[in-house]
Order: sequence, then C-alpha cells, then structure tokens
Amino acid sequence: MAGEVLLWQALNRALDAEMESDDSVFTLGEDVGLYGGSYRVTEGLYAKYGEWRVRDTPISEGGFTGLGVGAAMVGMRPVVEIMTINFALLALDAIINMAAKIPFMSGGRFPMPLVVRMPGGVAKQLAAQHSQRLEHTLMNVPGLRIAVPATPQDAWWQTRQAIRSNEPVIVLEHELLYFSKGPLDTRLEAPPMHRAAVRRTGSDLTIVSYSRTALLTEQAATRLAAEGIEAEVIDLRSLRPIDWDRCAESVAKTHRLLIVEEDCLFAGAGAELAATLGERCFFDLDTPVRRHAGLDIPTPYNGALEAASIPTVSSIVEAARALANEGAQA
Amino acid sequence: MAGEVLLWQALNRALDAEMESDDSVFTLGEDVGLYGGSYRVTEGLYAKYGEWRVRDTPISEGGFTGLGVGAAMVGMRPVVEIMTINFALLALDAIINMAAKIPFMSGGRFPMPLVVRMPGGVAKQLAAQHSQRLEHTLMNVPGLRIAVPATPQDAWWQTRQAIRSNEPVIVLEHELLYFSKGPLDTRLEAPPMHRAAVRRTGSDLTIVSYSRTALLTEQAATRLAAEGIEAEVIDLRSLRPIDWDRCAESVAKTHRLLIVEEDCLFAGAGAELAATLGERCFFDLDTPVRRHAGLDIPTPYNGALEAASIPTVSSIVEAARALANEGAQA
Amino acid sequence: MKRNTLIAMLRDMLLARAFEERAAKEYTQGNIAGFLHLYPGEEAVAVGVLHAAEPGDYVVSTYREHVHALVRGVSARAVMAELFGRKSGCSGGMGGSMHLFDAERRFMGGYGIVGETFPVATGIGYAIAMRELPEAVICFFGDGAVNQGTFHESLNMAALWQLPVLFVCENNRYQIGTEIHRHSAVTEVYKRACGYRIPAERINGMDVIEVYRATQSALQRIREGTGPQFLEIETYRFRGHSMADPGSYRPKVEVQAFQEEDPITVVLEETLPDYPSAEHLNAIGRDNIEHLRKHIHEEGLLGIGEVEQLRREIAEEVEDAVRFASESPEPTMADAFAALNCNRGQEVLI
Amino acid sequence: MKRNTLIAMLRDMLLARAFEERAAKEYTQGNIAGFLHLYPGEEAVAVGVLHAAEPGDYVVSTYREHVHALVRGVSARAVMAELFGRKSGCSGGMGGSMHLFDAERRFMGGYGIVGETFPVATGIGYAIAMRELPEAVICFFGDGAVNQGTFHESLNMAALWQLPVLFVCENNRYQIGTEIHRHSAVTEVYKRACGYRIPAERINGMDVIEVYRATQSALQRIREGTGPQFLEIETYRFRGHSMADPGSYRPKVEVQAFQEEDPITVVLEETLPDYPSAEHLNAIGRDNIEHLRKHIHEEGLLGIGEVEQLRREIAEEVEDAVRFASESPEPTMADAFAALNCNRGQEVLI
Ligand SMILES: Cc1ncc(C[n+]2csc(CCOP(=O)(O)OP(=O)(O)O)c2C)c(N)n1
Ligand SMILES: Cc1ncc(C[n+]2csc(CCOP(=O)(O)OP(=O)(O)O)c2C)c(N)n1
Ligand SMILES: [Mg+2]
Ligand SMILES: [Mg+2]
Repeated sequence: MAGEVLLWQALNRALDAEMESDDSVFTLGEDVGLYGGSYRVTEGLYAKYGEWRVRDTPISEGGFTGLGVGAAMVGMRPVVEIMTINFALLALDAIINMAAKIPFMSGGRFPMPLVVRMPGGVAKQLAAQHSQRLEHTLMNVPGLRIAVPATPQDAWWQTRQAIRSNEPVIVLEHELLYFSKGPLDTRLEAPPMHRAAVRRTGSDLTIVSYSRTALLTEQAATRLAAEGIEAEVIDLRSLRPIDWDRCAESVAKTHRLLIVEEDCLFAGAGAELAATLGERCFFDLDTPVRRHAGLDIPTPYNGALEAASIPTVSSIVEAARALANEGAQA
Repeated sequence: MAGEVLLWQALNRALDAEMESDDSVFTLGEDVGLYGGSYRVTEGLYAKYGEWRVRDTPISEGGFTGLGVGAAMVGMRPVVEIMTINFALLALDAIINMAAKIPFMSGGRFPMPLVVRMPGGVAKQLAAQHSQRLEHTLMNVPGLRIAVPATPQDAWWQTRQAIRSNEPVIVLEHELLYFSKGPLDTRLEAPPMHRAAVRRTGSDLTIVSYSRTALLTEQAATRLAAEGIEAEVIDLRSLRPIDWDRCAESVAKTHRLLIVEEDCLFAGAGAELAATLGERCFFDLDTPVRRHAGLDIPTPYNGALEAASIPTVSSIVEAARALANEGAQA
Repeated sequence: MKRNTLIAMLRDMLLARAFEERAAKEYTQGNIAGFLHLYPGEEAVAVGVLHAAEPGDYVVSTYREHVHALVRGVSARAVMAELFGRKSGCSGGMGGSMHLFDAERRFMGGYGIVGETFPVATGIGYAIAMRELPEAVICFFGDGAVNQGTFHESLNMAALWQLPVLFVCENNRYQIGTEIHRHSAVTEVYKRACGYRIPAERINGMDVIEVYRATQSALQRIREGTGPQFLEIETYRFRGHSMADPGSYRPKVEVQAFQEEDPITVVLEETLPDYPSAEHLNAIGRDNIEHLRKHIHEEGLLGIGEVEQLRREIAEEVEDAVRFASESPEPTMADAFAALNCNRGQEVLI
Repeated sequence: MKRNTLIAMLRDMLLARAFEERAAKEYTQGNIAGFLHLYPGEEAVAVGVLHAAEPGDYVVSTYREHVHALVRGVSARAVMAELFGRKSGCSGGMGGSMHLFDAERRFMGGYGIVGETFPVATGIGYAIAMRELPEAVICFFGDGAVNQGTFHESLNMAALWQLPVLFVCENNRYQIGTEIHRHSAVTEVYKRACGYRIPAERINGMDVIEVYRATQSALQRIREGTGPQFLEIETYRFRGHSMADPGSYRPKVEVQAFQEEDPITVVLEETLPDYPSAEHLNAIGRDNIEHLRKHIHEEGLLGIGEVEQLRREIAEEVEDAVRFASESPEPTMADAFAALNCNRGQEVLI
C-alpha cells in the first residue's frame, strides 16, 4: 500500500504487521493497551491481540524493561515502550548492564531480540524533566543499535527491522513527529537499518543531522538554496552504528561540514560525529567542523526560552550561511 | 603536612577535614561505616562521627542518592558514595533529573551542595558489568560538575572543593589509583577545581587525558622522550567544565593533538574533546586530532583481553609516535 | 473542630476548585502549555492534610500540585504566573505546572518523574532527624507511584532510621488510563506499608474532616519520634489525567471496545461504580466540597450568603491571579542561565 | 525421600564445598582474578532447591553462583575454566566468576548487579505464562537484594500477572559488611512478600531436606497456575563476602572499635551468636553438609567408607577441572568480538 500517513500510524502498522506474522512479538509499557498508547502508537492492538501480547504495566520502568530482557533471552521478541525517554533514566541498568552485555558476557550464547521504543526530544513546554535527551548515553554502549526514524517510511522500515533483529535495538522517536505526515509505501524494500539517507544533494556544504532536526535541516536547505547556497543534507537514520562513508563522501565533495542536533552541545551525539568526521575528513575540510546544537541548559518551561534553547529552521539557516561564507574574506 | 600518601588516604583526610569543620557534612553509602568503605576511603570516620554522619545504607542506589538530593535542598552537605560507578546506572534519575535540574527548574531558589563519589574504571578482571564507564553520560548534563582526580594532591583538593561547592559535583575516582602513592601537601593552596594541569611540557605533540590514563600518559611521555619525541601532557582534572584554554594553548605550540581515554572510543568523553579542540584549533593543527581509547566492546573477564581492550603505556607510546611522525613522509 | 479551621478549609477547597477550572480554561486558550494535571475532586486531600501541618514542616509533591502549593500559602498569583511561564511565577517561569517551588513556605517542589517524591522526602527527613528537630515532611504521591522502586527503597530507609516522614497516598485509583486492579497486586495501598513496619491507615478522602484528623494524629506520632507514618487517602478525579487526556479509557468506551473479552469485562464491572461523572457525584453529594459545605451549614457555622460571599472573593482572587500572570514579564535567557548557575557564587569558570 | 536423591544431594554438597575451597586456593595462586564470591556454608540452599526443580525449569542467579551452576549440571570443568577465563569456560572466558551461563541447562546467568535477577526471572516467567507452558523460573537473591527497587517492581508484576516464578532468598544475614538489622526495616525477609500477596515461608537452610521439600511444594503450587511463591531460606556463609573481604566487620573487630557506643553494642550483641567460625559450626554440627551426612548415616543409606569414596571421586573431579582449565586455551580478541556480535547474523555493517 502506498499513501500519506502520520508517523504514529506508520509505527502502528509496523507493530501490527510484526505481531501478526510472529506470535513471539509482544509489546508492553504504561498505557499501551486499553488506553491505546500516549501517542496512539499501539492503538487497536489490545483489542486485536489481547492483554498478554499488549501489556499495560505498572510504573516500574526498571522492572518492566528488565522483564523484556528476560523474555528476549528465551526467544520472545518484546517491544518495550518507555512512555517517554525521560523515564528511561530508571531503566538504564536493564538496557546497558543487561540487554547490551548479556550476549557478550555469556560468551555469545544468548539472543537478545529486544526492542525499546522511546518517545523523546523537546516537545511543547514539557519543562526540564520531560525534555531530557539520551542519545549520547546510549551511543556509548557497545552491544546496542539505535534507530532514529524521522519519516513515516523510515518508522515503518526501521521498526520492522528492529523487531526482527536478534540484537537489542533502541528506537528513538521524536514526540513532535508523531503527527507529521509523509508517504508510506509498504511494498518498497528497506535499506539496511543503519544506512544514512541523503535527503538533498548540494555542493556548498554538508549538513548531517537526524530525527526532527533532519527535517528542519531540509527546510533550512530550501531557504538556503533561495540564497544560492546548496547544502547537502544527510539524515543519519541510525546513531549506532553510523554510516560514516555516506558522510565522508559528501564532505569530500563539499569541504564544509555542519552538524545539527537538538541535544545540548557539550558531549551530545554531535561530539562523536564531529570527532570522527573531523579526523577522517581533515584534509578535505576547508573550515573546521561546526556544530549547531541545543544550549547547555536544562529545558526551560517558558515557551520562548524553550524555543530559543534548540535549533530552529532559521537558526540552522544562519549557522549554515555562516559556515558557507567562512573564510570568504580571507 | 607534607609527605607521600596513597590516594585513598588523601580522600579519607579530605573527608575527615570537611566533616570536622562543618557538621552539615555527612556521608552515606553501602559499607561506608562499620566496614570502613570498600576502598578504605571512609576508614575511621564511623567511629569518629557516629552512624548519623557516616551512614551504612541498604542496596538502594536510586533511593539513597535521591536521599542525598533531598538533604542537600535543606542545607546539608551529603557525600554519597556509590560503591562503584556501575551501580550508578540505578541512580541516574536522582543525579540527572533531580540534582542537576532542581536548582534550575525552581528558578534558582534551592542550593544543591551534593557530592556523589564513584569509584570506577576498568580494574582487575571485574568483567563487563563491573567495568562500566559513564563520563560521557554525566558530561552531557548541564547543572553538574565533574572532578576526576588522578593524584593524591588533587584528590585532597578536589574533594574538599566539591564538598564546599553549592553545586552538585560528581567525583570520579579510579579503582586502580586508590593504592597509588604521591605527595600530599595539605598547606598548598588549591587551584580552581576545574583547572587542567600541564603534567609535562613538550613541543612535538599535545596529549590530553584524565584520571588513570593521564598517569599512564606521563609514563608514556618519558619513554617517548627517550626516543626524542617531546610530548606535552595535560591532565584535565575536570570533565565539566573543561579547561579549554589550557589545551588550546598547548596545541597552538605543538600542532598535534592526541586524546587518550579509557572509555570506549565511540561517543566517549574523548569525542567532546576532539570535537571542540578540533574546531577551535583547526588552523593550528598539522594533522587530524587523534583519539586513543578503549575498544568498542564490553570489558572481557579474561585478563589478557581486558588489558588489550584499554590503553596501556605502550599503546599510548605507539599512538603518540604515529601521530608525531604523521605526514613526515609527505 | 474549630470554626475558623473549618471555614478556612472550605475557603481553600473553593479556591482550589475555582483555580483549577480557570487553569483549564487558560490552557484551552493557549495561555498555559505543557502537561497540565488538575485536581478537581481531590481537594479534601490537600486541604485536610496541609491544614493539619505546621509551618515548620516540609511538603514534597508531584506534578499534580497546584492545590498543594495554594493550600500551603503560595499565592494564586505566583502559581498562575508560573503556569503562564512568567518571571513572577514561583519558579521564575522555568518550572511550569509540574515544578512549583517555594523555599520560604518549605514547599520543596513538584516532581514530574513518578516516584521522585519518596527519596526527596526521605532526604529531608534524614536532615531533620540528624539535627533532632521537631519538624516533619509530608510526602505526596499517587496510587500509581507505589509501584516505582524508589517507593520501596525509601520506605525501607525511612522505617529503618525512623525518619519523620508522613507518606500520603492520594489514591484516585487510576494511573493515567490504568485502573488500580490492573497495576497493583494489592489494591489496598495501605497494606504496602506492612513490608516496612510502617503504621498505616486508609482514610475517606471525600471527607476533609476525617483527612484532617488522621493527619493530625499521624503527625503527632511522628513528632513523638516513632518514625514514619502512612496514610492512604481514597479519592477520585473528575477530569482526565491531564488536559491532554480524553479519558476515553473510562468505562463507557472500555465496555464498547472490549465487551466480548470476558476477563476484561469483569475488571470493567468492578471498576464501573468508581467512575461516575462529576455531575452525578455532585448530585449524590459525593463531591468533597459539597460535603464540607453541607456540614458547615448544618452546624450553623456559615450562612448561605456567607458562602456566596466567599465564592465571590475567590472568583476575584482567581481573576486577579490571571490578570497578574498575563501582565507579568517573561523571563529572559539571562534569567535562565542565572537560575542554572544560582549556586556558583562568585566563581569564574572558563 | 528416595535414597538416590539423598545421596545425589550429599554428593553435590560435597562437590560444592570442595570446588569452592579449591577455587579459593586457585585465586590465592593468581589463576583466578576479579571478584570471587564463595558458597561454603550455604550449600543446602542450592542443592535442596535445584534438586527439586525439573530440567525444563529456568534458573537465574547472582554473582555467588558457582554452586547453582554445578548443581544444575554445568560441569566442574566448564565452571573452573570460566573462573580461569578460558575459552572452554561456560561463558567462553568473557564472563568469569560472576557471569556463568548455560543455555542448554536453562541456567540463565549469574548477574553482578544486585537486584538484576528479579526482572530477568520475571521476564522468563512472562514468556512461560504467555505460552502456557508447565515450566517455572527459580530466582535466587540475597537478603541484601530485597532492598533494591527491582525486587519491589518485579514482585508486584509477578503477582499481578500470576507468573510462574519461585523467589528464593538466600538469607545469610549479611550484605557484605552490613548485618540485616542495619539494612532492612523488617528482618524476617519472607514478610516482604505480603505487600504483593505472594505466599511465603521461612525455611531452615541448614537442613537440605527441609529446603528440598519446601521447594517441591512451592513448585507444585506454581505449576497449578496460582502465580509466584516466595521462600526465605536462612543460611550463613563461612567465608568473607568475597576473596577481597577480610571480614573484619565481624563481631570481634566491631566490638573493639565501637565498644563505647551503646546502640551499636546492642546491635553487636544481637548479631554475635550468628557468626561463629566455621570450625565452631562444624563442631556443634550446624554445618549443613555434616547434618545431611549424619542423617544419611543414621538412616543406614551409606556407610562411612562409601562417603569417603564419594569424597575421593569428588577430589578427583575438582582436580580434573583445574587441570582442564589450566590446559584450556585463552580466548582471542576475535572470540570476544564474535561473542559481542553473536546475534548479528550475516548482516554486514559499516
Ligand atoms: C517514572 C515515570 N513514569 C511514567 C510517567 C508518566 N506518568 C505521569 S503521571 C502518571 C500516572 C501516575 O499515576 P498516580 O501515581 O496514580 O498519580 P495520579 O496522576 O493519579 O495523581 C504516569 C504514568 C512519569 N511521569 N514518570
Ligand atoms: C546494585 C549493586 N549495588 C552494590 C553492589 C555491590 N555488592 C555486591 S554483593 C553485595 C551484597 C549483597 O548482599 P546479599 O544480597 O545479601 O547477597 P550475599 O552476598 O550475602 O549472598 C553488594 C553490596 C552490587 N553488586 N550491585
Ligand atoms: Mg492515581
Ligand atoms: Mg546476604
């Protein structure tokens, strides 16, 4: 089927398709069942698959994520929903010290087909405790894979790939993207889960981003084009592993690299991007790798301050323009 | 008093001095009291100050770290010991979503004189679950400060500064350094908690490191000098904030930068170092910023593999030599 | 009970209801954003508990805490301004609805992560016990919060070290859309306290006088130095979990969607009587405010005219709070960084 | 009880003791490193519980799990080789003492972070219940572990969904150096289960027959589909917490250091009778192995000569395990990466 859908619907269909074709798939989390999921992602599944396969949990993030780990060790394919990533701080032992390490420390003797889905990012004035980001923390964990779908098509592909994977996969969903629309063609063949996508080609600079800021970057690129600056926009789609080749090829062409992310600049995901690409593309680069990221501050509740604390289309345009013009006078 | 002490003794004296001079200082954690601390850091304090000020806790890392947060809000100066950093995965909500955010989200109305001490790092075949590192995770949290003392003198200074600070401070101690010896002069005035130290001057390349690998790097530098390579060694002492000026000045002189850390390379602390210094020193650098770090694998139990998974003096020598010679043929 | 106390409680309950209904309206009009969790139906809990507390006691609350703050003495202006995200809000516009703070009134915050109130309260209790002060900490939490690990860890420590903490469960029988039979193996929440040897009772949260009296005796026992106490206060909320919640998990929809599934129908039938509409509750007099108003009336403490007068005063107080909030300036980014660095003192960093 | 079962249990207990004492020796000689937590004194728990289990049941254990693995049928060779960090170890040398695994015997791992066994066991229990299989999960943990949040969260879920989990607390009354009166508000651990409506009993862990019988009936109730069961098994360890533990928190030192502090002295006096030396325990017959040996003897099931024969066989088995371990090759870094990527299949990454 092809057509336009909302991102949550793509996730919903992906879950439904996998649950239908494999009865070891089950999902659990707070209000995923009767309520239908805080962001509607599990809508309709409770009625269709019943309470054992769509399990409403108590508020016990550490416990039920760990439950997913145990179930995955005996061949189930649990899809844990942590209502929002902010609560994942309570489940990191299960993710980092259990899911990611058990296959390794058992000498490679156990499968870990666990998926942990987490809505996150800065949404609409949810304040400091509900705007926490964890990319950097999860990226540093060998044994995990991290998908960051930004479009309905990727949400569909990557969720299905994540569920089918025998490795633990974290799916980071952005709360402001659930109701964004895009094409979904379920017949298309999926690229590898970790393959980056070149969303727009250009020769003046490369902008690497992911999740919601990748979409903002695309919009920024359109504006930049109007000014005569052609940006190549790469949506990483995966934060572990990262499709370095795709990024490096682009920088070899453009000689300038801007990294855009929502997380705080200091030790955010962009740090690894800048470090590796800065090293690998050193002799291709005309200017230093620039990062445009969130401010180093917890997210303020006040709406104007919240907006000013993360990249916007205009701020991306500005950062890109500055980079494109860098050294022009020199 | 001046003399040689073990690092744990310096920590012990610093705690004792602060507890003696301020009765709002108390320490808590598993076996800090009667047992005297797993690494002897709290030895003797239980007998001296009693159970309310040296509190043995149940195995409830999330709960007792959060207890420290509550106590700090009403003016106490709790020093929470998390027996090892591996267990801090259970306490991250208290550290990240509470301690670091409360002063901010209350509009700047509450103090947070909390210290969380955590032994960590790869020690002696403690295997994957007991060799977890969390620098990168903590660095990404606005509102925290992070001290990483590598010498008894720094342990003494920084512990006292941390306890006196009204901001939450994480003190990362390396398990293999507790029994390392060094001079301690308690009469010396302390540099700011976050000031980096140039441990050795040199003109051929700059090596930036911290904690145990800073000491290994010093040893490596001695060997390199014997080969005619003069490395400037910077021990960061603090991971949040970072003393960028000290690093950049050095790179301006040496034109080559190597970053050494024990954590996994991918998205480790070194990523931020390479990203910021790669950007800031771009035009000073003759070669790309290189990182020498732990392998991207959970720590194996097997001794030889464990040793091979993190930097050693020889591997640092090799990495530094390679960097010093880079471009020599070109 | 003293006449003044009763009237003050009625006043606070009326204020609470009026404030919250107005907040809902301001949210709909876009003046308040984020998550907004309202309190209608539960007023007797905050009012009964906090009227029994001393000014020296500390209060730790959740994201559903506007009324706790108001009853504790934080002005309607400061709370409303915070909901509007203004600089004059009690958290300077940085916290919003879920993070109200007031150091002076020992209102130690609203916490957004379920279960955080336990360790914060335990830590404050530790400080009090260590200094041997006659103070206590009141720790609020919902029925859903008792399944969080921090509940268990904190209650054990509070009991082990006999800390002066009053644990108050606001049991409205729902964790967002999940009814208590579906989230807790033991639905009588007070029974959870037995695992820690903490004295516990179950109180009717529709009767503010019962709540007040139970709190008074619990606090008295705490001040006698016998360690923590636990109150389960049965209540219910008239509205959805938050303004974002359509509440469609409530029986009507549940029944339609799942009527064929037997075990679920059973649960539904069990839960049905507990979730009537606000109108229905008002009609049968289960609304806690009506309950108190009638009592005061029957005792001849206040005439109808005086109640109406009270309502008018409160309407004006709320109106004034909204006016104040909307006229207050927004905080700047410099304010935000000042809040972040409030504890740095004179130290100059890099 | 069947003669064969009794003798098999005695054999396992003797093996357990011999294996652990040998491991201690190999540690001292530098052939084993890391943390090494030994089991002498507690043998009746692992042996009684696991002899009552079926091969289809799953076992989840802690870092003090060598004996659980051995009794479950993992060979002494595979366990010793793992302690030596060799490729032929049951975790390929990647896990070491704290992380023994054996998929075939449904030995689901030793976990090093206190409290992890609860969610793992609950997850396996969930899978079993969902598939409606007649299997059960045995979840081991210490008295110190019951204060971890995951205990609470997992027991609630296990009870709520009636999962087939047998929770087995190995109560040796110490959390490293912290005696149970100083870590738990309720020292009768089985009482913790009441907060979740999980049936619980307290068992004498010095009597392997009592342990075996209690486990059998608990597992039977679980297979009848009534949900989780809880056993508190009172035991003690002869050695320090781990090889790194001098055990100096034990009474003698405690008394010297703190004799002037009254409340502490009280605690010490309470704890004193529980921590006699191994020799002392042996002498008064409280050692669980001696206990069983005598019983078997009195019942006339096995002569002294036969026991001696058993001991010799076991000595040879342990000797052989050490030989095997020391002759086994070390794993390579390629093995380590193969373990890490064992679930990647054919997928080629970047
Ligand atoms: C750790 C955590 N998990 C999930 C949430 C999302 N959440 C917010 S309120 C809530 C329900 C809480 O129910 P209860 O404790 O009964 O309080 P009530 O809202 O009924 O007052 C949930 C699941 C959260 N804020 N924190
Ligand atoms: C979460 C966590 N905190 C602390 C530790 C350190 N530690 C290892 S064993 C132990 C004591 C556990 O006691 P108990 O549960 O009674 O088991 P026992 O060792 O007595 O068998 C502690 C504190 C740990 N491994 N994990
Ligand atoms: Mg509730
Ligand atoms: Mg124990």
